[in-house]
Order: sequence, then C-alpha cells, then structure tokens
Amino acid sequence: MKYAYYPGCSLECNAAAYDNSVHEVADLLGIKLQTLDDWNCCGATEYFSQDELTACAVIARNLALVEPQVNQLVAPCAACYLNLKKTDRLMSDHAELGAKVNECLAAGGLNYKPGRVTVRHMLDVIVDDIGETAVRDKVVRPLTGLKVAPYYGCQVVRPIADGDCTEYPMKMDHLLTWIGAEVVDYPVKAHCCGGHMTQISEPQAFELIRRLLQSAQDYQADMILCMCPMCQLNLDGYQGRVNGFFGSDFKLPIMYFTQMLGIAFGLEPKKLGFGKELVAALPVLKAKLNGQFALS
Amino acid sequence: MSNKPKGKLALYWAASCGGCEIAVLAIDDKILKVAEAFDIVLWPCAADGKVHDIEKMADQSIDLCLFNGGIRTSEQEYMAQLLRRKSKVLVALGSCANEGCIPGLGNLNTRKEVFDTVYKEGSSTVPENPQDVRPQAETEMPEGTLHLPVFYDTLKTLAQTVDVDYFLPGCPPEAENIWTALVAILEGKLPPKGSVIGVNTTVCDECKRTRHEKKIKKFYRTWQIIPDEETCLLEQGLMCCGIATRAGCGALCPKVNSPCIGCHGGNDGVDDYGARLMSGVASVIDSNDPDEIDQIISEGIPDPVGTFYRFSLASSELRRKKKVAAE
Amino acid sequence: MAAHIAEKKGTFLEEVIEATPGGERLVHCLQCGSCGGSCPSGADMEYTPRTLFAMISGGDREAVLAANTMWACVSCYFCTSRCPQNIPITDIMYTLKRISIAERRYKNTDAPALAKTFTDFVDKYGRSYEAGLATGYHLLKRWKPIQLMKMGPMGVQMFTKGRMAILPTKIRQIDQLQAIIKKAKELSASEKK
Amino acid sequence: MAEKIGIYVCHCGSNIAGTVDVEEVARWAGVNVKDVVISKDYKFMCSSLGQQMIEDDIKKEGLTGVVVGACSPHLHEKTFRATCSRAGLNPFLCQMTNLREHVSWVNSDKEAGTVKAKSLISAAAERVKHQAPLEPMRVKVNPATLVVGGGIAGLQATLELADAGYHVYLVEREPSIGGHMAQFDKTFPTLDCSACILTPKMSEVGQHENVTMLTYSELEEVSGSVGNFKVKIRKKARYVNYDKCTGCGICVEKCPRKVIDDVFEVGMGHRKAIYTPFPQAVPRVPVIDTANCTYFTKGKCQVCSKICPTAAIDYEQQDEIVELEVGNIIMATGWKLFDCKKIPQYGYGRLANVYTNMEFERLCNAAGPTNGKIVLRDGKTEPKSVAIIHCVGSRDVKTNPYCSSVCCMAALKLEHLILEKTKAEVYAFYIDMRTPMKEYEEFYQRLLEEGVHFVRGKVAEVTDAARMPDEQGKLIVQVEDTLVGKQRRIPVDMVVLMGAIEPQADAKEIGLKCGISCSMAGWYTERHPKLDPVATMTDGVFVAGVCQGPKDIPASVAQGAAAAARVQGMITKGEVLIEPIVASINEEGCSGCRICNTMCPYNAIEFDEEKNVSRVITALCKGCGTCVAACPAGVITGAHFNNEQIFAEIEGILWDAKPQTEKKELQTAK
Amino acid sequence: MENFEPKIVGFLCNWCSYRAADLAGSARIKYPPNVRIIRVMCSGRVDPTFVFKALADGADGVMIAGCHPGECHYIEQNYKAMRRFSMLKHTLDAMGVESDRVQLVWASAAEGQRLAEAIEKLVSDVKRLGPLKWPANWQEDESRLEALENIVKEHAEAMEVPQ
Repeated sequence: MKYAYYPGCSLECNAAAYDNSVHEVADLLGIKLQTLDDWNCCGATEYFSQDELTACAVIARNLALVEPQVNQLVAPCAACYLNLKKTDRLMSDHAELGAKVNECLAAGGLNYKPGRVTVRHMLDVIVDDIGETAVRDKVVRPLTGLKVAPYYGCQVVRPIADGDCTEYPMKMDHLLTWIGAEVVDYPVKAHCCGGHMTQISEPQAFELIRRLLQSAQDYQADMILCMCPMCQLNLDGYQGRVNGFFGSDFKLPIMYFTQMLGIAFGLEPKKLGFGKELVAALPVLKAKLNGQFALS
Repeated sequence: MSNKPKGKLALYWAASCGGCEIAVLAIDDKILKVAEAFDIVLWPCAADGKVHDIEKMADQSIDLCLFNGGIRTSEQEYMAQLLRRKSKVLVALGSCANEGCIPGLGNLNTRKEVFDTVYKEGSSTVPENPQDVRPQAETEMPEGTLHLPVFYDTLKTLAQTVDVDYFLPGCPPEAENIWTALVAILEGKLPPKGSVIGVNTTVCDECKRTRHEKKIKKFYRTWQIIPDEETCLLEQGLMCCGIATRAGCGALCPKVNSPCIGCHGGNDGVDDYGARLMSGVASVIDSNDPDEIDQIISEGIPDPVGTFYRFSLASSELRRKKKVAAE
Repeated sequence: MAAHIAEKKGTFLEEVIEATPGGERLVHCLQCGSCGGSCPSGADMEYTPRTLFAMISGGDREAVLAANTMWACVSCYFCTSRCPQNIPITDIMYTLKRISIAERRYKNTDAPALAKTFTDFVDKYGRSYEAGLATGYHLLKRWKPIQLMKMGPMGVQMFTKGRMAILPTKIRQIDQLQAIIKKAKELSASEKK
Repeated sequence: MAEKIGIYVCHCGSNIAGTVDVEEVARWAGVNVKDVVISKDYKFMCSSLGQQMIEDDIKKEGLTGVVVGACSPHLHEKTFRATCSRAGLNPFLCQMTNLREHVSWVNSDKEAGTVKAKSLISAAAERVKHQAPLEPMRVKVNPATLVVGGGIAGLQATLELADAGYHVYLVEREPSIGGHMAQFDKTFPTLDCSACILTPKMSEVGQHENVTMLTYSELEEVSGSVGNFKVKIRKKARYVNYDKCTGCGICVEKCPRKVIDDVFEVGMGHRKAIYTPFPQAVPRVPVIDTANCTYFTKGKCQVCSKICPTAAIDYEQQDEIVELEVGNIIMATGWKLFDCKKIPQYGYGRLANVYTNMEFERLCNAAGPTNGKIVLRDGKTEPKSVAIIHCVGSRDVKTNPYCSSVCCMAALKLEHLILEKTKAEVYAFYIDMRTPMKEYEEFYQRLLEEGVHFVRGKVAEVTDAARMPDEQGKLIVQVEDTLVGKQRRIPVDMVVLMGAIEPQADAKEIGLKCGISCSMAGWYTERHPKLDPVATMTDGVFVAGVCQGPKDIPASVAQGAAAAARVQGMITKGEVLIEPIVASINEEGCSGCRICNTMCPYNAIEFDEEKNVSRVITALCKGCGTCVAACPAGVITGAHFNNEQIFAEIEGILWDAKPQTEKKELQTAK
Repeated sequence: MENFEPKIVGFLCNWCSYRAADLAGSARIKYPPNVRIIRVMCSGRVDPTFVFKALADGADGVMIAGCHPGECHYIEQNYKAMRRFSMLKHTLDAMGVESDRVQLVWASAAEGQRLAEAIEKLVSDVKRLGPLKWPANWQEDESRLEALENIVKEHAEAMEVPQ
C-alpha cells in the first residue's frame, strides 16, 4: 500500500532518529512512504493560539499537496498528526470554515476537499494495516527480557483515537509484545509530557516529566518508547535537568518505538539512529538482551 | 358494421415518430372496414386534406379524431385545439399523445440545449452550419413577416393541452386495441369519458414467468446478464417495468427475455407512473443501510429518469427537469 | 441553531461559542469539574476551566481574558475526551488565547511570545526553526538570557548529537505559502470587524 | 351528493388565539374553502358547549364533514369523533387539525401563524371531502394476561391481576423470579432488608392458583393483536423435571463442581453447576448449567442424578416451546448495570479494589460471599477509606445522557452501610445530589450528620500512580472540588462506582416482538409520558418498572399496579374497538407482481397462487400503509389514508401556492 | 429574495415525528412557520408521488420524517421509507431539484428539539436555494401566445386569397 508521508519539522533534525527508523522499518514491512513534496510546518499549537483560520490554512496546504491518487497521509509526530487530522475534521464538520480555508488555499492555487485524505499515525499503519502476522514474521531478534514502557502521550490518542482507547491505549503494547518485549503496564502511559511548557514554565513541565519517569521506573521499565518527537525531547533531552531540579537520578533511555522495531527486525542500530539519544540506550540493550545482542 | 351514414374521421400526427400511424394500418384488411364506415377528412400522413377545410367545418362535425404525438410547437398546439373543437370524440392515440413518450424526454433539456445539440453540436450539422443558423419563429422579408411555429421549452401531452375523451396507450398501441376502440366508437358502446381503452391490470398479469417474494440486492443492465427464462426478470435484478405498466400487449417484451420498458403507462388511478414504479422497486431493495442502498441504486440505475419516466416524463407531476435561470 | 441559543445575542458566552467550532456545546456545561480534575496543569491554574466556564456564562469577560488558565493548558485533551457533555474544552482554551492575544489581555505569561516567535519563523521559511526559536524567544522576546544559559549544556549536547541545525530550512514554494497565510490573515481580520 | 363541510376553529383560551387570528381563519375558511357551509370559532371547542354547537350544526345543516382546528389529534380526536357520532355523522368524517402544538405554540409571529392555520384548515377541509364512513372492528378480550419479567414490577402486576381473579402467565428469563431486588442488601431510605420484603411476594406468586410461572423461559414470538395475542415462550431446558423436584436441594449440596456466579453474585461469589440462584429462590427447582456441568462437558459424574430422591434429574431434557393465548401483555423486563469498564480512567477491571455498586451490594449482604463483611479483594482487609463515585455512565453524552435517578439514594445507602459496618472514612463524589422523593432528603441529612465527606465534582480519574509518599499503595481519586475550585487527590483503599442503570441489552429486540418501540436511550416508549405512562402505542401492551425508564422500587411497584389496573379495565370491559385503518387490495386490478409480499412485517399480506393475486388479512393489518405506497399498480388502498385523501390534503395545504392552471390561460387566448 | 418565505410540506409519521412536533409545541420550542404538516401513519406510507405532487403544486421543499431506523412503530417500515427516499433523491437530482429541498429526518416522539432543529435547517436550506416555483417551470414564455395568435391570423389571411 502506498502512503503519502509527512515528516514534520522535528524529524528533519532533532528527531532524525525517528525519521530514519520509520523509513527503515517501513521499507522492511513493505510500506511505501512517499514524502510529501515541499511540505510546510503544521504550526504545532502556536498558530491555533493566534488565528484559527491561518492555522487551518497552513495545515491544509499540506493536505492539498497530497497527490490525487493517494488518500492516506502518514504523520509520525503527534502534533502534526493531530493538526492534520483535526483540520480535515474541522473542514468537513464546519462547512463555512472549510470554505474559508479553501478560499485561502486558492490564493496559492490550491484546493482541498475535506475528507479526501485520511491522516494516519505510523503506529496505526503498522498495527492496523500490516498486522500481527506480518510483524511477527519479520522478527529475527526478539526483545526477550527487555522491559519496555510504551508511552503514547496525548495527541495521537486524544481527542481522536484511531481505534484505540483515549485513556488506556493498547496498540503499542500489542505491537511490542509481537516483537517479544516485556511490556510494562504502567498507569501514566497516556499522560502529558509537558509539551511546550518546557519553554514557558519549567517547574510545571519538569513535574509532568518527573511523573512519567517516576512511574516507568516504579514499574521497573528498562526504557520508555515514544511515538512523538516532542515527548522524546522532553523525556530525554530534559532528563538531566529534571534530575537536577528534583535531585533525582533517572537514567532511562527514551527511544522511538520504530527504533526498537528495527532492532527486533535485525537492523543495524546506527541505521536506526541509535546514539542520538542523550541517555544512551545501547548499554541497556546489551545488558538486557542476554548477549543475543551483538553490536554491529 | 352498421349501415349508419358515414362518419367523419380525422387522424393527426404531432410530436411523434409516426409509428402510431403505422399501427393504425396494422389492423390489416380491417382498414377497409374503417374506410367503409368513415370519410377520412384529415390524415396528413396518408391522404390529402387541408387544414383550412377543417377550419371551415362546423364545430363537432368530425365524429372521431385519432390524435397521436405530443405538443411541442405552437402549430401542434393550434391543431390540437382546432381538432378538439371540431371533433365529437378526441382520442389520444399512442404513448406520445398520452404521456409524452420519447419526445417528452426532451423535457430534460431546454429548447436552447435541444437546438444546440441539433444545430451546433450534432456531428452531421457542424460542418454544414458554420454560421450557427437557428430556426427563427419570425423572419422579416420584403413581403412581410414570415412565421414559423414556435418550438416550446416543454413538451406537453395532448390532455395537458386540450380535453381528451379517450386514451389509447402504447408505443405504439397494439393494432387489436385500436380496432377494439374503433369498433366501440362505431357501435356507440362508449366507455365513460376520460377512460383508457384497455385492460386495467399490469403486464405481470399477462407475463407467464414465475414470481416469488421480491428482494433485490443488485440491479443489472440488460447487457450484463442473460436472464433465466422462467423467473420474473425483476427478481433477477433487471429493471422490468411490467409491475407498474398497463397490460394489453401480452407481455411481449418479457416473452422474448427482455424487460418491459413501460410503454403503456400506468393503470387507472396511477397519478405518476414513474413514482409508482420507483416506489415499488425501491421498496424491495434488500438492504437497510443507507449507504448500501445508495450504492445499489447509483450502480444499478444510473439514469433514474430515463428508467422510470422513459415514456411518461411529460405527463408526470413534475413534467420536466428544472430550468436553470433564464436561457 | 435553535431559537434558545440565538437569544443570547451579544454576550461573551456567545462570542466564545461563535469563535469555537463545536462551541455551542458550552451551554451544556454541568459544572461537574471533570476538566479541572483531569488537567495536568490543574494545580497551577488560578481558575479551573470549569470555573472559567461559569465566568464566561456570567459575562465576566475581563477576568476570563486575564486568567492564566489557558496559558497553563498543554493541549493534552484529557478535559475534552473526558467531558461528559462533549464540550471542546481544549479548543475553547485556544479561543480564549486568541481573544486574549488579539486584545493583549494576557498577564505573566511568555506563551504568546513563544507562539509569535514560532509562527514568525514558519511565515518566513515554511518550517519551524528550533535553534532560532531558542535564541530568538529566550533572548529577544523574553529577555531571559539566564534561561538560555541554563539550557546551554543541553543545547550543546543536542548540537553535538546532531540534533540541532544551525540554519533553517526553507520550503521551495514559500511564496505560495505566504500568499495563503496573507489571505487567511486578511479574512480573519475582516471577520473581526 | 353535495358536500357540506363545517369548520370549527378553537381559541383554546389564548393558547391558539394568542398567536393565530382565529376569527380571521374561520371567516376566511367560510368564504374561500369550497363546499364549506358553516365556519365558526369558539373559545373552547372541547367544552361541552363547543361540542354541543358542532352536534347542533351537524343535525341542523346536515353536514357531511366536520373539520376541527384545535389541539393535537392525539389529545382530542376521540372527543370530536364522539361528538360527530352522537349527531349521527360517522366519526371518520371528522378531521382534526393541529393549530396549537403545530402552529400557535411554536411560533410567535401572528401573521405567519394565521397563514399557516389557514393552510392546515384548508388541507383538512379538502381531505374530509374525500373521507369515507368507516366502522371500527370489535374484538373480544381474552382475560388471561402475560407478564414478561419477574422483578418487583412484574411481581406486583402479577399479584394484582391474580388476586382480582384473572389468570397470569409470568415469564422470567432467570431460574428464579425476584429480579435485582433480590440481590440488594437494604432498601433506601428506610433501610429495611430487601429480601425480607421481597420474598413473601415471591412465594405468594409461586403458590398463587391464578399464576402460571414460566421461569428460565424467554419470549419467543408474539402475534395477533389486542384482546387476542398468541405468544410463544421458549422454556429452556433445566435438566430437572419440574414436577418431580421437591426442591430439597441435596443435588446442589452434593454437586462437586463449583463455579463463579456471574449473575446473582456478579462474580463475587460461587455457585454449583446445578443451582438455584439463591436460597429463597422461587421456584426452588434447580437448573443445570451445561457449560460447567462435568457430565455435560466430560460425560462423567452424574452425582445429582444418583443422589436425587425423586429421580427428577433429566439430562435428555430439551427446550420446549409453549404457546399461550392472552388478551394483554405487561412488559416488566427491567434493567442491567452499566459496564464500568467503559470508563477506563476509573480503573474498574484493572485496579482490584474498584467495585461496582452491585458488587458492593453483595459485599454488604449478609447472605453474600463475605457474609456481609466489607473487605478488600484480598478477602480480609477492612478498608480504612472508601470513595463512592456517583454518575458512572450516567449524565454523560458519551455513555448515557440521562440521570439514572436512583444512584444518589443508593449511594447514600451504601455510604451509610460502610459507616455502620466499618470505621472507614467515606468520601462521596457527586455532581448534583438528587433526593426528590418522600423521606429521601431527610436521609441525605442523616448522612451529613454521620460524617460522610461529600465532594462536589465528577471524578477525573482513579489511579494507583502515586506522586506523594502518602499515596503509595492506595487508590488515588483525582477530582476538582468544584465548590472550592481546587484539584484534589484523595488516597483511599476502596472505590465504589455507582454504575448507570441501562436498558436490557435485548430490550429493543424483545420490544419489537410485541410491537413497542424504545426511546433513544433504549427505554420502552409509553403512550404519553405524563398522562398515559404505562400504556404503549400498541394497544394491549403495557409497560411497568425500569424497562420504561430508571426508577426506584416504590415507583416500580406503583407502575406494576397501574399496568395491572389498566389490564383489568380491558378485561372487565370484555371487548375492544379496533380502528378500521387497514389496507385492502382490489383483487381485480392485482396482477400478482408480489412487490407487496415482503412489505408487511406482520405477515398480513398473503399470496394466492391459484388466483395469482395478493390479499390483505384484515385482522393482522396494523394500517401503516407501507404496502399502499409500494404497490406499483396502485391497487392497494389504505382506509382513511388513501391517495385521494392525501392528494386533496396536499392541494389544500398549498392553497396559497397554487399555480394558475394552463388550460385557463388557453381559453383566454382563444 | 430577502423576504422569501418558503412553503414546505412535511409528511410526519403518526407515532414518532408527529408526536415530536406535538412535543416541540408543548415545550414551546420556536421554529419557522414554513413547514405545514401532513400526518401519515408511517413514513413507510410516504409515496414518492406525494413529494412530486407537493413540489408540482408549489411547495419549495418537502420533509419526510419518521421514527429512527430500528425504532419504527411498525417494526421496520421506515427502512422502506429510507429505500424509497434514496431512489427519490436520485430521481430528483436528475430532475434538477436541489437535494437539500427534500429531506428525510428521523425524530422520535421524545425529540421535539431535534425536529425543531431539523425544520430550522430545512427552512434555512430552502431559503438559501430560493423559490422553486415549479408550476412556472413548464409554462412557456410570451412568444407562445403570440405565435398561436399569428397562426389564427395567418390562416385567416390565407383563407381570403381568392380561389
């Protein structure tokens, strides 16, 4: 199946590891991702805070760029995913707004018919479209013995959950069991990482990050797996500062679920962007995977 | 036939293909009996006769007028009014006069669209009409103004134009039915005014196929399947109009494995043939899911008006397609 | 909308409803507090969203627009997904942010500055620009060089890991995007009048 | 015969006259509507004086049709039909049109209202000219009654009728009658023991000479109509001979197979593979649960059969279909508890010490799995703090938008029981405290005195993710205390969810069997929510208890009795009149196309193969008219709703939109 | 067009939507007075002819309302209404009648508000579309009468020509 692919700004550099691993895993699973030509930033939450129509118009440009013969658009970043999906919904449910957005698009010679493109998250594509059998078939290095805490964050599962629970999502849990990992069922897997609060109010953001790290640690997770670059940045990038702030001693690698999928599929860690995380993951893998894991 | 003095008979042909005229002749040698019984005062298709002769006649001096064709032009309307006034009994002969028939499907377009097709877009006219010449109702000549009939936007049935005494449906009407009607009129055994001359059941009554409770999951076009010869065609998904169509033809089409297309129109008391037909057919679509229903219809009946109103559009409640703004 | 909602013409409640897709659900608020209870920032808010809704109904426009509630919102959508009345609470927070920014009613928050810095880069390049955001926002808009220094080591680490680009990426058809943005801003402005 | 129509426009005080110029409507109709010979307005047309006026006019003027423009025909159609009848005019020559609910009350523009009223009057007048006299059909009422559901509402209805001397068939799906009330510990607000007040009624029903109990049975099919229903009941195989069993219970005692009881004990306790749901069950005849019975699953054991002193065990027993004839049906099918797992943030099913209220009822019940001790799932620890959460699955558009109406009081009762039986601190989380009935508010006051911590706020989540040391090992209830406007986290040992009351999963399906429909929420629709709360749109079918909407025990009992009283009325009268609104087929015109054959859900259309025509069986026809609209040949007629009548109505209703006819134009052209 | 008040005929089933309209009245819910209600026993009674006739007789729009699918008083007859409505829509579409003019609405007896909102929507949709004026749709323009007169005149002239 062919999908249009919207990487989003973070995946260009900060979350290049995510981008690399998404492509590696997609290739292996036969998911054809075709990067949207000349896509633009989804505006995160920042346009919506200032002007709704501009926010929608900026986002809708990307929807309008999807080629007519493709009707699925994959976004790996939670914020991009929600913005794209939400804009499509707003345009369909509120015809007046939809018409205005199209008026704006027309200024750029574009048009988007609401409902034409289905926005998908990479996780949903792998779990729903590829499915258990195909994933299991590809596993050459099961993650037996590794305790992973799936972390869903907010915007992929709320307010629009694509076939999963908004409170207690399970899709990543399932996926991780298919690749042999031991999944930690901890209560905060869909709680907030603080989002852009790190930029605005550190105490508030750090407390939210601490709760997540604490709970994963309480449940003896070896690492946390994310599905959003912002979550990864907050939990990984700020882990040191959170430790400083609270006097704690968290040392949890924060990886993308696609990176671990790649490991299970036998791909080289380097290709999957290992090493870009601030809290190193490879030592944990080596320690936990009982020598099955040879660093290549 | 009686020895009464000869009656006067007029036959006229308005917007129609002419098939009804042939159907009159198809009564075979009985046509001689007609000639025995009637003086034919007007039959443009077969005999000489002048309109102004008719105009000169006293009102109600024609005993019987068989009028076929719908009313599309001012001339046809004029003739309908004239013949109405001059005739004691006016019979709408054939589907066109009764319900508009195929010419009535022109009501899906406006006059302009019809002319565009004929004079501008038609493959045979394009090279020959570079100046885009159109029929003009009025032409100024040195001798004065010349008038041609005005072509109407909407085709009307005879009954929408003038009072009609009897209706003889069919495209064309069966010769036997024409003869029955003539006999009835000659013998003075006239049914109540406004009657349709024919039976009041549907084609199913004359169709020998076996029928069951109906459930339709998919409609087929005639070229898509070869239907079973024993079973009701509609049950096989072919859009057979027999369920709503007045009998009298002996189920000719179903007999040759082809669905009834509805040329006889509806029974007595049916106000809108197409509505009756679509209501019946839609009722037995085998789905309760609005999307699926929609799909069954849009895939199987791509041209609902052409399907349900193939013959009766002009006589339907709505009569024509909505005209958009001014021409 | 049915007559009973139309009757509220000109109120702040109506203003908020009008500015929020799906906002008409707001009149159904039961004051149950599942939003305030669910909010990860709930403890940091002067007024919980629920309180704010009561204030909106009460026409307390000034106080609502000056509240820190919406600026504490992290867009986690817990309130929205748990609201028993299907009120698009997060979206209402966006609406309040928009009105507050448009009228410059906000107090003690750098969120508007962050938003502006962020979208300025997008307007210019078509992509966000993290390095620029960090410097531009903390130094220029916010004037908190200390903050930037605190972030320093992390920034360096990010940089050495190759996770921070020095230069922004610009999209090819930036003109097209800018035309779209221009049109959108025009339309929004004409609507506000 | 020339039509002479009388038009009567009601003011309804100012109800209609307020926004409709009724004098003008009456005047206008008298002048403009063809065949109208008399047109009047009157203050209250339904008053005896108003009716007298119509009667007098019918007699004096020889009216052939009467139009009354007043309120909804659902309120007064019968009244005015009777008026006409008294004056010798067939009641079906009276047409009512709704100028109040459909015009004056929904509109404030008098001018527009007046125009609309004229349209409706004109429509009714055109229609009435085409109406034909009809005679209602009379049928005898079978005095036997079917009651579906053996909960408290059904039991009450059964006893009322049986005591009055009429035979009742009581059908219950479970092996014993008693319903949910049998599971409760105490009843609010009096705190009397639920079983103590229920079981005497159960045994009375069990022994009543006028009651045939069909337990472990389900409604299979209903046909016929008011007065003469034919009902098929599936008696599920019990594998115990009902007549031979003495109810000694030794088979249950000796059965070696113990299973979790998901029904009566809601998973909290056990029963045997052969069992009666509870000790006071009526009847005391046990059933074998074949899914768990060792003999049925493995072919060995037969302990029960061997031990039974009366040889009542019959492994070969089959389901049996019983056919009954009854005149009326009372539906009292009750409710089910909301599945609390649908609100995952409350942790039910994931966090061990989160309970549903029904589980907690069993926990409190002295006959329950813990003998009435309130302990955690470990079976021994008494909780030091308990949180009770109201409105779980109620008042939430994502689950059930309605208020379940009894949970506040039920929660107060449970809170009281916790305080009575334990030393725990009790927290009650509510949105609004609803205590509207007799002595209920007083009970709330009592609980305030007893020291329950009431927190106004819908709980956001129940979690075991501790943030603070004092939260470790506890369930933390996170909530906004809305009276303060602060987020709170309250650590407790146990959480009780007051799950919503929901319609039975198959309520809709069962309802359709006897032709009654459900509201959006799934409750059976009563004929009128205020004035006819136990009758339904289907004559002869009544509803009682929670199946009609959430209600407490007193209200369920009252409804059971009310439904029984309505049935008694029908039986005493002996016969019912059935409206003659039925379809008929003109067989001469019918060509046997069989389009109509699948139209009728009541199988009222039969096909005569020999004559090749379809035919309506009048007794089965309910008069919906669907076949009329479907008949492609136009040979099916719907009495009182035939095409001519509706066409006339359409023409009349569009009196001000009528086109100039073409023919008229032509004549002027000539 | 500002003051265009459409005329709309509503065919409401006796059991659900007619009662919903009653309820809207009892609850004093205000909605535009443009919809004029005809009671039928069931939405299954609604024959496409009714709709065509109403439009042909000058209605600008039509509402068909019945019980919700699965909640029909007659068990399942509203499904037949649904099937016919779908067929009707296809036909109306081909006849150039805008699809918003004829709407199918489900409203239970408890949904006075819903029905009022549906009426409001229908009325505003039809207002947006403008008058239908169907009868004028098949009337010919002035040239027709003139042409007829011309024929009479010319024939008279022709008759005067000496033989």
